[in-house]
Amino acid sequence: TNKNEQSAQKGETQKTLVRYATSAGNLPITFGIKKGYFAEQGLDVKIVTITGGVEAVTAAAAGEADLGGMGSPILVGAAAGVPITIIGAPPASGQHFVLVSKPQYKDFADLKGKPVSPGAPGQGTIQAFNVIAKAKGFKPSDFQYVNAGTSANALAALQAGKVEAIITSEMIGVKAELEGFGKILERAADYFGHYQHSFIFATNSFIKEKPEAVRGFLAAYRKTVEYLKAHPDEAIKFAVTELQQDEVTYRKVNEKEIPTWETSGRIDFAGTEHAIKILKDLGDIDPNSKVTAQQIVDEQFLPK
Amino acid sequence: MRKVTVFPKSNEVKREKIASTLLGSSVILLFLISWELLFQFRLVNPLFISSPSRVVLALITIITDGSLLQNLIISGQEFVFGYGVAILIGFPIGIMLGWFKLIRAAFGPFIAAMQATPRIALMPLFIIWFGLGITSKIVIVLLSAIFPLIVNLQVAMSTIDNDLIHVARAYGASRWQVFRSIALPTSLPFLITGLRLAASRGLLGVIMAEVFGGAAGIGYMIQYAGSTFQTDKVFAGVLVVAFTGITLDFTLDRFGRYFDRWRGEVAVH
Amino acid sequence: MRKVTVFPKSNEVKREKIASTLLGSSVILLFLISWELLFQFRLVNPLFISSPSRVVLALITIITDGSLLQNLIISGQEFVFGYGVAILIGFPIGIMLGWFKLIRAAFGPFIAAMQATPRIALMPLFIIWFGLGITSKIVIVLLSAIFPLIVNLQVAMSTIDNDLIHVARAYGASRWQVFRSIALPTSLPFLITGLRLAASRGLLGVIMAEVFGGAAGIGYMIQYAGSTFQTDKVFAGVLVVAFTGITLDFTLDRFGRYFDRWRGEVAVH
Amino acid sequence: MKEAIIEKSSVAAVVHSTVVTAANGHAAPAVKLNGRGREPLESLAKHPVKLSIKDLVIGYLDKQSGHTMVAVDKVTLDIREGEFVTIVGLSGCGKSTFLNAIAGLVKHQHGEIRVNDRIVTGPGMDRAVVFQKASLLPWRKVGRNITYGLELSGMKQAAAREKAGYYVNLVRLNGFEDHYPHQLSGGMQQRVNLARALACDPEVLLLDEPFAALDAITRELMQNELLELCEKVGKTVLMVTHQIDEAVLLSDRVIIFSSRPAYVLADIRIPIERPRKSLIKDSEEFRGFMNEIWRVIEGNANIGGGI
Amino acid sequence: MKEAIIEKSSVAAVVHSTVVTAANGHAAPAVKLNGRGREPLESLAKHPVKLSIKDLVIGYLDKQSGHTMVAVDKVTLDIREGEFVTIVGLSGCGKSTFLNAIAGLVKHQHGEIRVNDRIVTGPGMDRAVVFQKASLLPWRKVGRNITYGLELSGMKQAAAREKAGYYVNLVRLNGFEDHYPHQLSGGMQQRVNLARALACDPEVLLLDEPFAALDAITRELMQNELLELCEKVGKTVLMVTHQIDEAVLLSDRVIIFSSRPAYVLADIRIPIERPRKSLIKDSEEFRGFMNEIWRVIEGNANIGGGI
Ligand SMILES: Nc1ncnc2c1ncn2[C@@H]1O[C@H](COP(=O)(O)OP(=O)(O)OP(=O)(O)O)[C@@H](O)[C@H]1O
Ligand SMILES: Nc1ncnc2c1ncn2[C@@H]1O[C@H](COP(=O)(O)OP(=O)(O)OP(=O)(O)O)[C@@H](O)[C@H]1O
Ligand SMILES: [Mg+2]
Ligand SMILES: [Mg+2]
Repeated sequence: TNKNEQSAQKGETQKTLVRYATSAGNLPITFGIKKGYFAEQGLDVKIVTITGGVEAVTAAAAGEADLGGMGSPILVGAAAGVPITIIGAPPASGQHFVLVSKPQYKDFADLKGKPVSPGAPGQGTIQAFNVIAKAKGFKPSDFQYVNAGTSANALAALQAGKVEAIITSEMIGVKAELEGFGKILERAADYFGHYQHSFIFATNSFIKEKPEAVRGFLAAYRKTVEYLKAHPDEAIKFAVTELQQDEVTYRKVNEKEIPTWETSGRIDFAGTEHAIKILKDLGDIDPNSKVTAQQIVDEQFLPK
Repeated sequence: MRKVTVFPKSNEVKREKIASTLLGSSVILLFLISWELLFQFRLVNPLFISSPSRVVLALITIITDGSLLQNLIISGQEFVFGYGVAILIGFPIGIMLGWFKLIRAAFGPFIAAMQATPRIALMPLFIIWFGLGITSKIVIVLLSAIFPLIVNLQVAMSTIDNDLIHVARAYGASRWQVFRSIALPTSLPFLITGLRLAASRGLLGVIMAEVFGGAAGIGYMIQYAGSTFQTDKVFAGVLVVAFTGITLDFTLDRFGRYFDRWRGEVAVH
Repeated sequence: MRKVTVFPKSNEVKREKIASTLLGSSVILLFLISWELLFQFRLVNPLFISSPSRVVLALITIITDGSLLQNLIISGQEFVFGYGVAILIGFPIGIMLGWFKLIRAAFGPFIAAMQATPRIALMPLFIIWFGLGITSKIVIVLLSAIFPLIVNLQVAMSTIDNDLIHVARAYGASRWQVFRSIALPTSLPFLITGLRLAASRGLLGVIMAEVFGGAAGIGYMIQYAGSTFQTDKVFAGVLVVAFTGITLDFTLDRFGRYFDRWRGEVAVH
Repeated sequence: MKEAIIEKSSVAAVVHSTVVTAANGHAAPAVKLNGRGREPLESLAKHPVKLSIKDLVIGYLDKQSGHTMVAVDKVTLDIREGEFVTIVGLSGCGKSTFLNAIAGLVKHQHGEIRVNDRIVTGPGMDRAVVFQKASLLPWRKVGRNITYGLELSGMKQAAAREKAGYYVNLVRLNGFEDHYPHQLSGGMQQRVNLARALACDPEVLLLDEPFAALDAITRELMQNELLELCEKVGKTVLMVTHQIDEAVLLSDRVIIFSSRPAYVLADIRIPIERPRKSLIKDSEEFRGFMNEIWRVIEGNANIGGGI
Repeated sequence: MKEAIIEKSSVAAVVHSTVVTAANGHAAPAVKLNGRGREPLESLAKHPVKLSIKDLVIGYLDKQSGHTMVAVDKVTLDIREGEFVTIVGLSGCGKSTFLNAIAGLVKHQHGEIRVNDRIVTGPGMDRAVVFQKASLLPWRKVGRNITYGLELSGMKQAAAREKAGYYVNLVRLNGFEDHYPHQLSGGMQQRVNLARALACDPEVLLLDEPFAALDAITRELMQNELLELCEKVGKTVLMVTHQIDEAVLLSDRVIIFSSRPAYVLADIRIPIERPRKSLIKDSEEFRGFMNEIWRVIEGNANIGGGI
């Protein structure tokens, strides 16, 4: 129906290259490529593997990526003036961090004064912890912050008893529970209310030069997400075989989650404003910045 | 007629070489065995620590599915280019710094500063200047490997025996000939040491570069396996790197010893 | 009576020292000026690259609010302990490897493997073994700094002039005296080189350790500033580290030159 | 190309009228040397054997090829306390090897070396060596090179410096205490080497061509100093030299080594009265000994030596 | 402590009957040396000046203290093509310094050095040096040490090896080509050093005590080889030696240096007929020259030298 699809039918040679920055093992994008949904749109999507949001933004600024999907650093970057625009959202874009404690803890309050690892500065995990703490009536100084990162290192710290709680992704939380040395005590999503954490962005120059490719990308992306949502088992199988995810954990986390995915890719403006406010409070975004969600979001490329 | 004492031919050298290889291997073997035992008796957590036997299984898997080779080729390229360029650039820089007082005075502090500049902090610059492809990785390997070369060569040049320089000059050696025939052989131990240090730093550089922003290579494999709890594979990757390290070190050491064979053994005993 | 030629006293040495300091500083100054100009003419992206003037402002801010000092103390502790322990351990290891063939044969390969083992991959182990406090950072600094020391000293021991060892032994030197009076002075250039390389690696180790798992220190400051795009502060941190690097390098180099002053100048010119 | 005049083969030791086989010296009653001077020459034979070398064989193993080159081949030699013995022989015959073995620096494959009747297994403070190469510690100034042996034996620096001062003077290097070895001439370096050994005041002095780099005048001065020192204190000295006049002037016995592998070609007693002065060089007796030594060496070189 | 017999002061050059001031030799018509042999002695004076040193002053700056020690003080000397000149003098007087300056290795502060009438600014292939210290390249085997100079001059390795073979033979080191320097005795190392210089076949040979570490027999052999070589090819040689008999035997002129700082005390012509044989040492004429040289040196040492 659109130009991309027509040109795709004409021949392989005219595919538009799209470099998409995201972390390794991202499900929708890998799956979509494999299924050929992007190719249908005349796009040749190449994944630019990065380790975090800051790098994604840097890669975009360096002209190494055209599009990308990551967490809150995208907001920070856009607010700081990196020439990128948010064009959509991944299917699970809320705050997805969990607070995992040692199993003996019954209540968040019991962590007071204990060593906790909320992750590295600037990461969404720290924000998540602070928000939970605040909601529970504590200040950050009520805890002993140590930094063990958020992934395997954090898990090791928890297991070895070097920290009493960590903030991490749900996957790792579940892994800790399965191994028997951790327990998901709190979910950040419960405290953030309206909050958007993850975004898909495009560089301004790419939008200007190839708006059709942006449109095509989002169309294929939505198609992928819809397919995955309809076939969660296939999604999990794909993740396990192709992405080498740990099956038990992955299944436990995603069996329930994938069917709840939001497929529209729309931005929650109120949630985004809320996110900006929180980031300003944390100092990650310059508190004097006048940036609003409207300025950095452009939804016109989303499929109708 | 006087009977002259004659000694039978000795094959001490060969025996020594075999013995030393055996000794080195057995220490490593001992280490592996203790590790395996620790693991078998559940004295370590298998979530974070693998065991030699499981690492071997993981190794077999990644060898048969071809992913090891594929990653090895990529990491290998990064290493070879980075290390090669480090040698190509580091050599002349080190020599010039060592040989010309003026150059040393001018650029010594600058190089010291560069050496102590934390690469991690400048990652964004790296991405902007060199992208996320192989170039940035080569640059990281280069920066990891080059300083031992520069510093070691620089110092080597200041330890050359003046008498020998005099000999060379007396026999009409050009500056290049002085370098080739005197400076190079004298500084060989320094040079090899620099190359050895550079090799291991370069290997670590490859891994670091790939962990931080790679989509392929052993470092990426390690990083990805780590984040998906494939501890055996992480250790398999580490093993591959460590083994490469031993091999390089051994080769360079032997190389150095070969060219240094004119030195009698140091007789401290 | 014959008139004997007499030369006036020369102060060449002093003049040379001053000139070389000036030269080195001016190269760095030149670099800073070009950088500032690039920045002023908007030839670099201010989002990722700061300028000297802005770095100075950032430095003033972190000095006046006390955060620099606070972080410096923490990083300094980590460095001093890590570097110190590296020297304490690396020295004897390097010497033993160099001196005793058997020990070298046994542990050389093992050490080569350790040297090339990517630390990043083993971070979980580090955390389990050494926790998240200063100990794990000291261990990382130690591991970054120790290998140049070991390798350089090892090689140094094999380059000692046999004639001098003979002299020492002939005069009844104990093994320790041979070491102190012959091996140490001979290997000084190697030693200082090792210390110089170790110092810069140790500094990088501090930063890396803090970036990976710190809650304080210069590395943490850099990391935090970087992730919030406070580029000026990132560069201020980098500058502090680089400056520390120059100072350490300069001090060690001078130290080495002082003890090596018996060497005539190498006369290649 | 000129033909080499000399061909290699092994011959029986040349024996001359005055040659005394060293090995047949039997133990004599100990004579105390009280440092007050040297007894008359005849009594030397009554001194205890200080240095006893028996059937010494030394070979150098070439690790690359696996071959062992024999440098010293069954040398037997007894030196009594207070004796001054010199070794002469062709270049490369094995003199330094022999000396270094006695110093405990080179391992021997057969035979034994005894000092004071104790088997030598390594270097010891009872012996001091003046090496053929000066081998000074380049990072120590002259003064501290001379005190090196003393420092190793645990003497305090101040005391060592004072003691060294005497020997600095003896080798005529006053004013050069604060020079580094590379700032000295070849002969000056050799004199530092000598002073370093003398300063240690060992029972046995092993000297390997100690005066080779010295001019005639300085050499004579040093010879006289050494003579005086030895005659006064009665040191046991084993010295390698290439100057036959020097050998005769200084020694109680001159040992002539064959060409490599070295064995004892001849052992010649020099019964010239002590104290000696360098003036005796013009005497008929002196010339006689020189000629005799010369003939032995030449004979060996022509019929069986190699250089 | 013994008093030093010698005190330092500066005195006018001692002048003897046979002393010829070197500087007053004026340029003579060039005589071609065709390598077929040396002209009779008288014609030497007609040869062009090969090496001309004028008012040479050399000082060593001690960087630490800032003081300059003068080693060579206003030496003037002309050496003609084909001449064999030796320098004798006390240890540490400045002989090596002087030789090294001519080699272009040590900078001089005043005066000039000319070779073939061109001012010397650095080392050159027209001169080759036998250093006082053997200074062999320890990582090169004997053979390749000898070919070192040839290789530097661009000669192919095979050709160089062949040429070196001759000199290996000349210095009697056959069979040792594949040894490393540290496997040689001191005298053998010195012979390699000699062969290395001879192999280069330079116009001017600068020899710094080339035979010091050799025994009497080997020394005589080497002296004869050098004599033959020089008399055949007519090389210009400047040699430092401590053996006065060696100086007289080999030289056309013997230069006596004063004690440090070195200046020319005497310049003695040795008009003994060539070719010479070492037998001439026993001649009256020979002894006369030796005594004369000895007297000059001794006189200087006693009245004005220092060692
Ligand atoms: N590199 C140097 N630096 C400083 N001083 C030096 C240096 N080389 C020689 N000298 C000094 O210069 C003087 C002359 O030394 P030189 O080596 O020329 O003596 P020489 O006549 O060759 O003595 P010898 O017969 O002992 O070899 C000595 O006093 C020595 O200390
Ligand atoms: N370290 C060594 N390794 C191997 N061979 C050696 C070593 N030192 C000496 N040699 C060999 O042993 C033989 C004797 O050497 P040595 O130094 O004892 O001779 P020397 O009699 O002292 O000669 P010179 O008078 O030339 O000093 C020589 O042929 C030499 O090549
Ligand atoms: Mg010898
Ligand atoms: Mg000299």
